[in-house]
Amino acid sequence: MIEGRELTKEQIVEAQQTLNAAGLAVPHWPEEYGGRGWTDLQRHIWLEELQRAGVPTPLAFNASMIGPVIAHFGTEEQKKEFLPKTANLDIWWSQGFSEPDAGSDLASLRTTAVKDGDDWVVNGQKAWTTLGQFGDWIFTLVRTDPDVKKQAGISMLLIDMTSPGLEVRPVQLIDGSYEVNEVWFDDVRVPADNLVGELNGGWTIAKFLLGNERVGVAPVGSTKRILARAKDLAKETSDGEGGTLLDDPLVRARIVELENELLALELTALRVVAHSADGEPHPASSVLKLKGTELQQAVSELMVDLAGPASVASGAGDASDLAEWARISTPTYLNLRKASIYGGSNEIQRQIISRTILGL
Amino acid sequence: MIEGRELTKEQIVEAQQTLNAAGLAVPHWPEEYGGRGWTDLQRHIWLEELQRAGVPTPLAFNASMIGPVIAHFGTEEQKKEFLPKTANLDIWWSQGFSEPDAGSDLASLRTTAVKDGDDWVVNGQKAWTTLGQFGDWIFTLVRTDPDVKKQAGISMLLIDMTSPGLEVRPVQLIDGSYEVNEVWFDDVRVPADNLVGELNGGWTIAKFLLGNERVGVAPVGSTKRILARAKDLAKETSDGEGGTLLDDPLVRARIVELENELLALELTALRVVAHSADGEPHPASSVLKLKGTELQQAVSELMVDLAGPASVASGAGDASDLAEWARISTPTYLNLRKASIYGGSNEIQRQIISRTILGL
Amino acid sequence: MDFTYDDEQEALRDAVRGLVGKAYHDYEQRRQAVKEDPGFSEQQWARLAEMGVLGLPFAEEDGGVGAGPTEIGIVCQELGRTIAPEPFLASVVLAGGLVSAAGTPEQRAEVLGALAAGERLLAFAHDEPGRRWGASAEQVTASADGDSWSLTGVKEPVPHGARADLLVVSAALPEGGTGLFLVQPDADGVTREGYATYDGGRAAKVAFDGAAATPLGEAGLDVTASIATVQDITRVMAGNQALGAMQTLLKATTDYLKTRKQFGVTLNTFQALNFRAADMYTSLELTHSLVAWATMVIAAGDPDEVAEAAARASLQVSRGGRHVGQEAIQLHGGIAMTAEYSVGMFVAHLTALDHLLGDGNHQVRVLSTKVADYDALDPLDV
Amino acid sequence: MDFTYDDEQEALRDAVRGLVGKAYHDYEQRRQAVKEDPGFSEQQWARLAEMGVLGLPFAEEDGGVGAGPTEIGIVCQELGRTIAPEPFLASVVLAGGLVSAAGTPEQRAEVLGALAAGERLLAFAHDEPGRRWGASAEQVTASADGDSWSLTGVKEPVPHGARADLLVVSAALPEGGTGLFLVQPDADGVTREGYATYDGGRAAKVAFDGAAATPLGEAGLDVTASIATVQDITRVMAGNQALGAMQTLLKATTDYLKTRKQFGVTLNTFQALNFRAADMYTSLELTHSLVAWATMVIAAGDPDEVAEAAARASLQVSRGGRHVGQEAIQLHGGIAMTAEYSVGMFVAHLTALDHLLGDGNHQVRVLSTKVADYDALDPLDV
Repeated sequence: MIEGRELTKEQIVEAQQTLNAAGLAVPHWPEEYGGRGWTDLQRHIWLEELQRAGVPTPLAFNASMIGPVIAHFGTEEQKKEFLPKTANLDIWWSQGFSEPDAGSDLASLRTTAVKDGDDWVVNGQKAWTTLGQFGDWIFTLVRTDPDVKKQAGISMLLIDMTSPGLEVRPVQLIDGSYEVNEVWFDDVRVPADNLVGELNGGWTIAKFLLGNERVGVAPVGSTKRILARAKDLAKETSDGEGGTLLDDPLVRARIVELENELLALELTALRVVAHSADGEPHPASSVLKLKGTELQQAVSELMVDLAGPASVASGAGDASDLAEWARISTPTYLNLRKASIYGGSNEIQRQIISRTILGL
Repeated sequence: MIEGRELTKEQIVEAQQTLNAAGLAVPHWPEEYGGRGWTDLQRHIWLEELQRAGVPTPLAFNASMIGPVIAHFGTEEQKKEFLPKTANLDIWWSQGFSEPDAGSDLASLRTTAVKDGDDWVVNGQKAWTTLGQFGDWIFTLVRTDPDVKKQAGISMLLIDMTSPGLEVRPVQLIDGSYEVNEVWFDDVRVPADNLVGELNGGWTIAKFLLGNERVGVAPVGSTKRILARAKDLAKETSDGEGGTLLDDPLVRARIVELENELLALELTALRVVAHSADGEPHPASSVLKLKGTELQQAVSELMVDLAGPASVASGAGDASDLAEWARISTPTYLNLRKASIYGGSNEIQRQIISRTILGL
Repeated sequence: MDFTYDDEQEALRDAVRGLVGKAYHDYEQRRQAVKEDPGFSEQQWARLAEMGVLGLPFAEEDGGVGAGPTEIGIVCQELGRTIAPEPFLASVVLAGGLVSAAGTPEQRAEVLGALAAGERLLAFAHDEPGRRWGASAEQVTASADGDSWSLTGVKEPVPHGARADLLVVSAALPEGGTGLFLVQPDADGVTREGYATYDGGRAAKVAFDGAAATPLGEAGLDVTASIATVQDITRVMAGNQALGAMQTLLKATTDYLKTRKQFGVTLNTFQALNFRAADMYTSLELTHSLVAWATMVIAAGDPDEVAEAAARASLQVSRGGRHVGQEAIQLHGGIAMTAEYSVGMFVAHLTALDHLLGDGNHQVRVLSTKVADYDALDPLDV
Repeated sequence: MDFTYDDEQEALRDAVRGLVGKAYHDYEQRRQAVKEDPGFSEQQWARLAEMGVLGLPFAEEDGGVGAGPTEIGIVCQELGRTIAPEPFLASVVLAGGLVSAAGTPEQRAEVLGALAAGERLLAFAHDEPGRRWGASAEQVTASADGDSWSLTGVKEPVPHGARADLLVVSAALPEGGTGLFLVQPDADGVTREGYATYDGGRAAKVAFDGAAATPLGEAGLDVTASIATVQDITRVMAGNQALGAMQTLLKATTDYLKTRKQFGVTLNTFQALNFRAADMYTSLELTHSLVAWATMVIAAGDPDEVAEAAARASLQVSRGGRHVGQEAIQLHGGIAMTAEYSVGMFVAHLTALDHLLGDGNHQVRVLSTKVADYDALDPLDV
């Protein structure tokens, strides 16, 4: 993502397969499934280094989410069938959790799976499925028992996205991009073998998965890289009065404050991952998500302000005389407003902190 | 309060009596009671001008709180007895509303008044009585009917603070000052004539009074004066590198932002008072309290930072070589933390905005 | 200082609100309107002309209505409430304002009359690649050959530059200073590349290669000060437009909080969200006050006072607009990230207005240069 | 980078916590201790000496323990948790640190031995009226008559200057630069006026009028750099002390929210308050990380790295401390405004620490001068 351009599916696959060939796509997985059994700390540093170098990190849906879930909850057959392809991104996984009326309140999901012979028949709609347009399979939370307390009737199914009755509809975002999708299920038949873990045990799996997601969710490395680039750009950009933007004490001060907060966050990430026990994320990992996304957004806002009048020219093509970084600055800023919403909104993180850590 | 020094009781009385002699202590009161019938807007501008000139404004307990209440709800006898002395600060009024367990939740007050012959017998404790140590009389909310919904059983009594059984205990604040008090009532006898308005109608009066309090509660004029003074001081204070503190672009930027917010607040106050109907404050007056106290606090924080190393020397006497403004800067900053708590905390103001204005 | 509208002003507001609301009350209408070039509805532009809106700021002898800044502000607020894409700000307030300020009587009558009638769209070609906000030109230069003038250099981004029927162009003068010129976009030596901006607006790169140009007003005159004042007026009007958009954002947010359910209850059950909406209201009210005041200063003040008021209003609009916009998205959640829903595009538009003529940080720099020169601010003085 | 304490460090922490907690667990004890001069408990000072705490930072040959910065940080955190008034930071870390850095072996052994034993309280007389934070002296000047030195000028505020048994004084040298001197407070030409500071601490104006002074270390040597480094270490230790105070403030606030009732329910029923407590926690964790890191940098880094780490930690402590302190008062409400309750005084103490050696804004200025000289920050490099 050097230069902030979006990567193609092919580039992401190529990067992960290159890493996987070197045994470095899923180093935190158990060794028997292609991993190296790395600790969270080792993996954290590794991911940070990849981000700083601008190398696409392994697809989170595969490496951080469904892979560890299958390794932990899956049957032997599921492990054999899915884990190698998951590590190598031969299967691109999508996440089927949120629904239009089940966002922060995930447990109120309404997509149903009803047993019919050896199959589950799935009906409903998932929302906010990131990069679902590239997906081969989708790990999906479905309601398998409508008669119990809402968390208690949920299961996880692995669903082939080429199944009849499954439709993916891309949703355009405010920056014009297409990266989230609606996924519709209309009598989609799923073999019973594709149930993960216990029937009606999906909520436990979801919590396991979301906990893993929160570790290392703070995009410190990439934000640092972008902030360093902002500084370079400020140094190169004329202030129209004979100096550069970086000569401006207010720009400097803004960068100093951001750098310092990022440093504090990076050190906090190291503290948190060093203390997270296996499978149980340090509760302070919510701080990483909360502050990490705030800083990511703040740096993107800085970029827009540095771009100045050129920042409006988002639709200009190669003929433009305005710098490309300036032209993409605002779409990036707008796109990143999602960071504090997706993956457990920052309000949910505050809730976790106040309840779990502070006991309020 | 030029220089931020506290005024003595005598100075406050003298100032108000001087204004009253000129017919300008209570110009918003009806003409028959010594006022001029000024609109809120006229009075607002007048108060702002007094603040800018550093003239002590008429005591709010008298001029803005109990005076209008007696004029509106009082008997003819009460008006004759109290209003002239209230305008002239011959009586110094205190406010007996809050209690240790009835702060933001004022209606849960527990001080009782029980009828005994022609008297009320009052028992209980009031808290946070500002300048109660100077008080001659105290207007007091008491519970006169314990058996009804909590707002419905409250009345207002006027109580002579020299009554037997009434005790005032000053409470030291974190800046070392004494400006709030506990007021204890131990079988204090109050003549029945001192009931204001209807029996058990005290909550209506309290709302009327607190509504008046909110108009013009934003201390814009005095904050502007202090900010202008901060600028003068920054201009006079060496930065230790051959310039002054006001040469620092970060100090300038901080002042620019504060000045702009203050200007926006001042203009908002003009908009609000111009639109407030008689006795019914514009709901946006909560914005004045909220933002006004935030800015008051922010300017006091600026003063501490300008004072720098000298700011710790709060206890130094006249022998000190450090500037007096610098030595009092931190006590003032600490004292003003109260501004967002007293008089309806800023959380209460947010509640009013979200409920009353936004309908949330 | 009177913050209330008189009867005529209220009538104007209602009329514009009616017209704009009809066209864009449903956000999908706005979305469709900006999909294809020119990025707005020509029909709606004609209706605005018909209503007399496009001639509002100009003198009657120039074919206008001679209305004051309060009236222009009302129009901008109403356009902002639906983020109507018609280029009133760029074409009438800014480009038209320059012709009004610097043109000869003949030029004013000819150009502004056609603009007011909706027959001729103007654009101001001023920004230059690699330069920041300001009133002067540098990279586009003007040269004279006798009475004939020509321009060379690149302007970008030029708001609505590809659609414009006539370009008002700033250029560095041979003797120094900045002049203004009228350029026919189909003249030899003019090339335009138009594109969409992220808020559904349009801009263009406009290159001049010895293109024939007519001096606006007296030939060779440095009009940097006039440009600056018209930019200041435009800043305040952009603030009015932003104010309208912010009002809609707060309304959309509170409506959403009242109706959207999570955890079995509507979102306004959650105090933390309500309090943040209250803070949005505070930002909105403060912004309202400064914008209304600055609008009045345009009527009463000298250019220095207008410049200061514009900077102050812009600073508050920038701070308040970002706060209200960012919170509007956050309090909505995912839905506000989608292009189908209005809120994201309102925030995009606020961002565009913020960076049109200098964002809040720019205004802090401007105001910082003078902060040591006065004691306390007094809004009643201006 | 290892953020965990080893067994010995944990034992130290528990021992100090036990001693300090016994003395000041109840806030009223602290309040009583600071009421009368010298503003702390001499008995508690003696106990700290007995435990070996006062000699922790100094070399064994100087009568100390030779402990590292992590250990000193632990002590400061524990003192901060009860805002214990004993002048460990001012006397041991700062004044003692200067003697350790600049003194001759004889001076070190004599002065630090007595300091570690609790027999001699040191104070560093450095700040000068009208000057900002820095490492140099200007208004107090040193002059030499043969081998005899004398000082003239005013130092204020001098933390614990009235109680001190021996003064370490910075002074402008005849040949330029800043030197350090030991001065007996009862020497001719020394006058002291002590007073309380708003956080219950003590400071003094100390005036020198040709007072006899002994050069610390080599006579006439410019030791500005040594002063700067000891100040940097003190900044980090002040950060540790602030961190301890912030932890107590958050704890007091969450306890209060859980128990205080309003409107018939405990305050933690109100989501808006809980979320603000969550934000306090975030500030606290970020502060913890930077302070712990800067403490490690002292052990590993060169003076430039220590200076940068100290500035970064101070910046975060300033921002985080104000946030946590102001919110602690606000979430408590009126009770926190009273002198009888602990929270206000903790905030006062954080404010004093913040302005002891340069607040956050000062550190931004310092860091701004170098921000163009590197690419991205890397904490692993130091």
